[in-house]
Amino acid sequence: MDNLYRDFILEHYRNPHNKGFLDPHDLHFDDSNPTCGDEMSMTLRLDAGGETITDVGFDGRGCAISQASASILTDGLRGQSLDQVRAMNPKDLLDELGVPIGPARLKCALLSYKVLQGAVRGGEFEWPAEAESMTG
Amino acid sequence: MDNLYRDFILEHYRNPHNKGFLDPHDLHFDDSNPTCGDEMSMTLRLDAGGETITDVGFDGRGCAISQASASILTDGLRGQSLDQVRAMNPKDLLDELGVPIGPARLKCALLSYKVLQGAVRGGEFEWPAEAESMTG
Amino acid sequence: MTTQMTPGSGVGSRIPGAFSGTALRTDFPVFDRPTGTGKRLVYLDAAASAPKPRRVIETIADAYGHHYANVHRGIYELSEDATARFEAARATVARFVGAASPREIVFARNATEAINLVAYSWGRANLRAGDRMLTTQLEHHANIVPWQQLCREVGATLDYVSITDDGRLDPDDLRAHLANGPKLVAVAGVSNALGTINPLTEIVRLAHEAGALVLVDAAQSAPHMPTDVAALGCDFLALSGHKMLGPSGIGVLWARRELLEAMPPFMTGGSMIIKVTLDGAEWNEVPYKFEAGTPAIVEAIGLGEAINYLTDLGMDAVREHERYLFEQAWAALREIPGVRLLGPDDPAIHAGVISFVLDGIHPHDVATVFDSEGVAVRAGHHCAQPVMQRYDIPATTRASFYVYNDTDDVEALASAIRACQNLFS
Amino acid sequence: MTTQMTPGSGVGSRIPGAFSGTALRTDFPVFDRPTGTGKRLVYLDAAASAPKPRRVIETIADAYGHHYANVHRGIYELSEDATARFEAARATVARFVGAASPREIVFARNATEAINLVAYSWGRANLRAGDRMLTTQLEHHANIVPWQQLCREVGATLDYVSITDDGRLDPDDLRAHLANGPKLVAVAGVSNALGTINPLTEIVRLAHEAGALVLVDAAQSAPHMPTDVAALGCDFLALSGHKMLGPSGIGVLWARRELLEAMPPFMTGGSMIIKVTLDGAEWNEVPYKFEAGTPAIVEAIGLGEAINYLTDLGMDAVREHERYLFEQAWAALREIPGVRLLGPDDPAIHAGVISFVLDGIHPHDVATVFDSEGVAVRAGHHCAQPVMQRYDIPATTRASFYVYNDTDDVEALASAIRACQNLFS
Ligand SMILES: Cc1ncc(COP(=O)(O)O)c(C=O)c1O
Ligand SMILES: Cc1ncc(COP(=O)(O)O)c(C=O)c1O
Repeated sequence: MDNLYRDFILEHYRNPHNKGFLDPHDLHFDDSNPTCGDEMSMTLRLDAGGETITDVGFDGRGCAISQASASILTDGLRGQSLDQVRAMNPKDLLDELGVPIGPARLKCALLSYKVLQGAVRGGEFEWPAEAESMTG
Repeated sequence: MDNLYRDFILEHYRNPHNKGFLDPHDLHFDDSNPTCGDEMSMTLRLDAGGETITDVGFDGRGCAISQASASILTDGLRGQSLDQVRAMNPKDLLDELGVPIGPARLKCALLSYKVLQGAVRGGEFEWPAEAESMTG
Repeated sequence: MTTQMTPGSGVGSRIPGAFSGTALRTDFPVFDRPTGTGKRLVYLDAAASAPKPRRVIETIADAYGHHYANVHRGIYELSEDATARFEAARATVARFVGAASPREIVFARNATEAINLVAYSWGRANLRAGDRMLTTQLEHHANIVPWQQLCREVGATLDYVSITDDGRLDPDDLRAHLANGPKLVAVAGVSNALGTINPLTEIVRLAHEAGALVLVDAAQSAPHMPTDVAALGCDFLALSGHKMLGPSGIGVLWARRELLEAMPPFMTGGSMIIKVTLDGAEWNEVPYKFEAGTPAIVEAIGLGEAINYLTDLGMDAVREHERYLFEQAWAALREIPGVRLLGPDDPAIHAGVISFVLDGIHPHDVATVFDSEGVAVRAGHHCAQPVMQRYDIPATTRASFYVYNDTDDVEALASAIRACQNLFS
Repeated sequence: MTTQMTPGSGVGSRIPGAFSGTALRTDFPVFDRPTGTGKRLVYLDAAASAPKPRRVIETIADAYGHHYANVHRGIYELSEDATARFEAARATVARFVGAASPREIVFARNATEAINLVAYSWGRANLRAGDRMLTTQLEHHANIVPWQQLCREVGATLDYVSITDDGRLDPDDLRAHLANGPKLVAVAGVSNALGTINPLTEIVRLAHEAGALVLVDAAQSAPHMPTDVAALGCDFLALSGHKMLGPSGIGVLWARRELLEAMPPFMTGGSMIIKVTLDGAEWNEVPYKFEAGTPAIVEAIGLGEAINYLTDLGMDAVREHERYLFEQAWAALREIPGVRLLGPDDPAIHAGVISFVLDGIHPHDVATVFDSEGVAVRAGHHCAQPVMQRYDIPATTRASFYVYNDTDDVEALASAIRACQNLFS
């Protein structure tokens, strides 16, 4: 548990990177975690070709896990192509968090991934199978 | 069990007393045992005053217990007043049967009582509490 | 559903020695109990409900004792543990029926609720005045009355496929009714009153050709033979845990995911919503949309263990075992004068359920005499009154077999019949 | 419902020493289990679902092992035995809630189903376009969404009694809504999100004066204080077995017999009929009319034993025990800076449920940190989103007490809060 709230996570939670709502933006999606009602928005700016991410902002209130996960996830997005984002494996995000996430918190950890996928695919994205073991 | 089917019961079952449908009659009621679908009719003739039973017939198909019980019950009815019949205690009938009736067969044993009460009261009579431990 | 799908298959590959019912009885604590008259319990009422193996009872006790909390949402170890076990049971059920995903498995109290769910949810959304739907004359009340109520409410017509003298669905009558374009065909895998194994593959094919969806009432088939909704191609399937060695209070509706997604909820409340305001609510994903309130958590877990017990035996072996017992019993009973047997003569389309009438002896009396011999059978209309009406009988006596039965039980049945006939002769 | 009926009563007669929660823990096998971090399990989530005493688990295992068969109609010893135990449980429930007769007790899966039953059966038969009905803003989704669905279907209007800043129903708002002549008032005995004990006696009196029937959602009150429908005078009452030390998969609807008699069935199928033909069906007597299919037999029996356990303790003593723990905990938490407590301050109208928010720390994180301390609490909207909306918070952390808790658990709660604050500071 002190495991789960390693300094790394708490640091991202206290000082999240890329927090905010980008205006103007090219892509935008809102989604929520039904298990807790937390909501998150993701705004993206693209390069002239409309294929590569130049800037990203996430917003919304949530727990330490979801906020840290959004902070960590968005950190790696600049310069990525939309295709690369679409091909992302949710497991990689869980690995990057670097702490064991129990089944009850998987949706917290993967909310940012879900919202991001919604943004780059232009519509709600299903919870990854990893998060399906628990329901809202 | 050989208990339940003592000769006394089997004798009444094989040669039921008062079996048949009286026509004409003064009182008549049909009822059924939902646990088995067995149906029974009871017809009564009354004296001129309309208060005392002069003749009785029961009809319908059913198991040995319900048939024997109807045979035994109707045997004692002639000369009884309607008030006496209304005041009858279902326990007395169970006693007269003289064999232990398990809960699953109580409605069989008490169907004749229920039909008789329906006839003298002019409308469906509830199952006596004795029979309520089992449902249809 | 391999076996019942193609009646006649499997002959020649019979393996009566796959397991010994006598040996399996030691798995079931109920057989430790002497009957009131001191006789060995000969339990021939699996079609009503099945005894529970020790493994299932221990799983239930352990779940209540050491792994119990409310499921979903609980952010603590015990709740995560309970949730994992509950969802593992859903996955076990999914594999058992051949579902594409555990998300196609909705837990209900029993097969009856599963069917009512479809009638209320799919039915009220899809059946309109003037529409027709089809069931059969050999169904359990659970697969009749909900449709009567639905059709009455929406103004649709309910038709029934008639049955032959030997208890099979009349294929010509089925075709004739399908020609009227019913929206749904609701049919049992196995008749609990007659033992008939219906030709489901054929029925599904014909119904789909006629544009109808098919609901299979598998309450009486799933416990006794392989079930494979993918191979069968049906649209809905209902079953009850208590008839397949599992706990009471748990049943299953399987439905194709697109159907579940499109259906409105049935009961509403906690767990089945995503968002509630004073103005309205949004529904959760399937299957949770259909599971309002705290589910039958431990009962689902117990059902999972019952399925493990059955799949350890092998559902093909279970079917073969019961087929063997059926053949033995059918042959023995046919020998006894005064016994009228119902249902088909062909063992390929007759499950381990034998319904019979003894000349001049009421089935209630039969069951009472049997009870004194330690033989537990059911007497009555078996919640299938239209079957009784079809054959103009008030009731039948029914003996039904399961894994713990063996030829000694067949002999006990035959001798109880003789004892009964002697008493009433 | 003696205690919660007249808030304020019982003060002075408090008997905190009636029983020791610490000692009772030995009755519950779950407390033998060490938590993942090796700490003692401090279970503070009774409001979601309660652990089971050994007695209840043993009754369930014994029922499955030695007294199990399908109930009703079975003409053999084992089925008569199972039926007698099942119906005895019904009588036990009837006594527990103060019903006039066991026939007023309908078994359902949970409180949610019990409420849905009333919405579908009574509601669709009695609520018309233009009618109003009333619930409150502090209800569990189970006592909101079924009424939203019903009102949408029939074209009636659903109103909500608003709540005060300290989580009580606003009495003026209640009166104002009653003046509009609702047909039904649906209200919780105790709020699971705030702990508020509602003044049911008063509500029932006012509602009846206004011509409304009253449904009490007793899911959160029946486990924790005396229930007496006769004294209370309500019309319907719903509860869940799993919250009162009983099994999952069993709940209860109590309703006055005349109401049950007049109501159409909800689900249909076996057992709830007297006669079925191809043309239609006639319904069985109450309560069987509302129990379609094989019931949750052993779960009902287990609930009966849970009630025996509770009545052995005495429901007045249970209430006093929890009131004592509430007072200890409320005082301790009020001392801790950064803790925001929800619900009424008055222990006479606050059950053993404490909902709180820690400044700057999300309830999910709170629950996770608590878990590492062995403290099991719930975090979320508690299936009462309108309460969260009312106080403009996404979620709360909730600690709820029961018979096995004691002041050591109160201390564990307070120290877990401090640990959490330290980690996030
Ligand atoms: C006040 C209240 N009502 C209804 C319910 C629903 O109970 P169940 O999920 O057992 O149906 C709950 C359970 O959380 C509750 O607390
Ligand atoms: C064919 C069939 N369908 C449905 C049912 C109903 O099952 P349950 O009472 O478990 O809902 C039964 C049970 O007897 C059955 O045999």
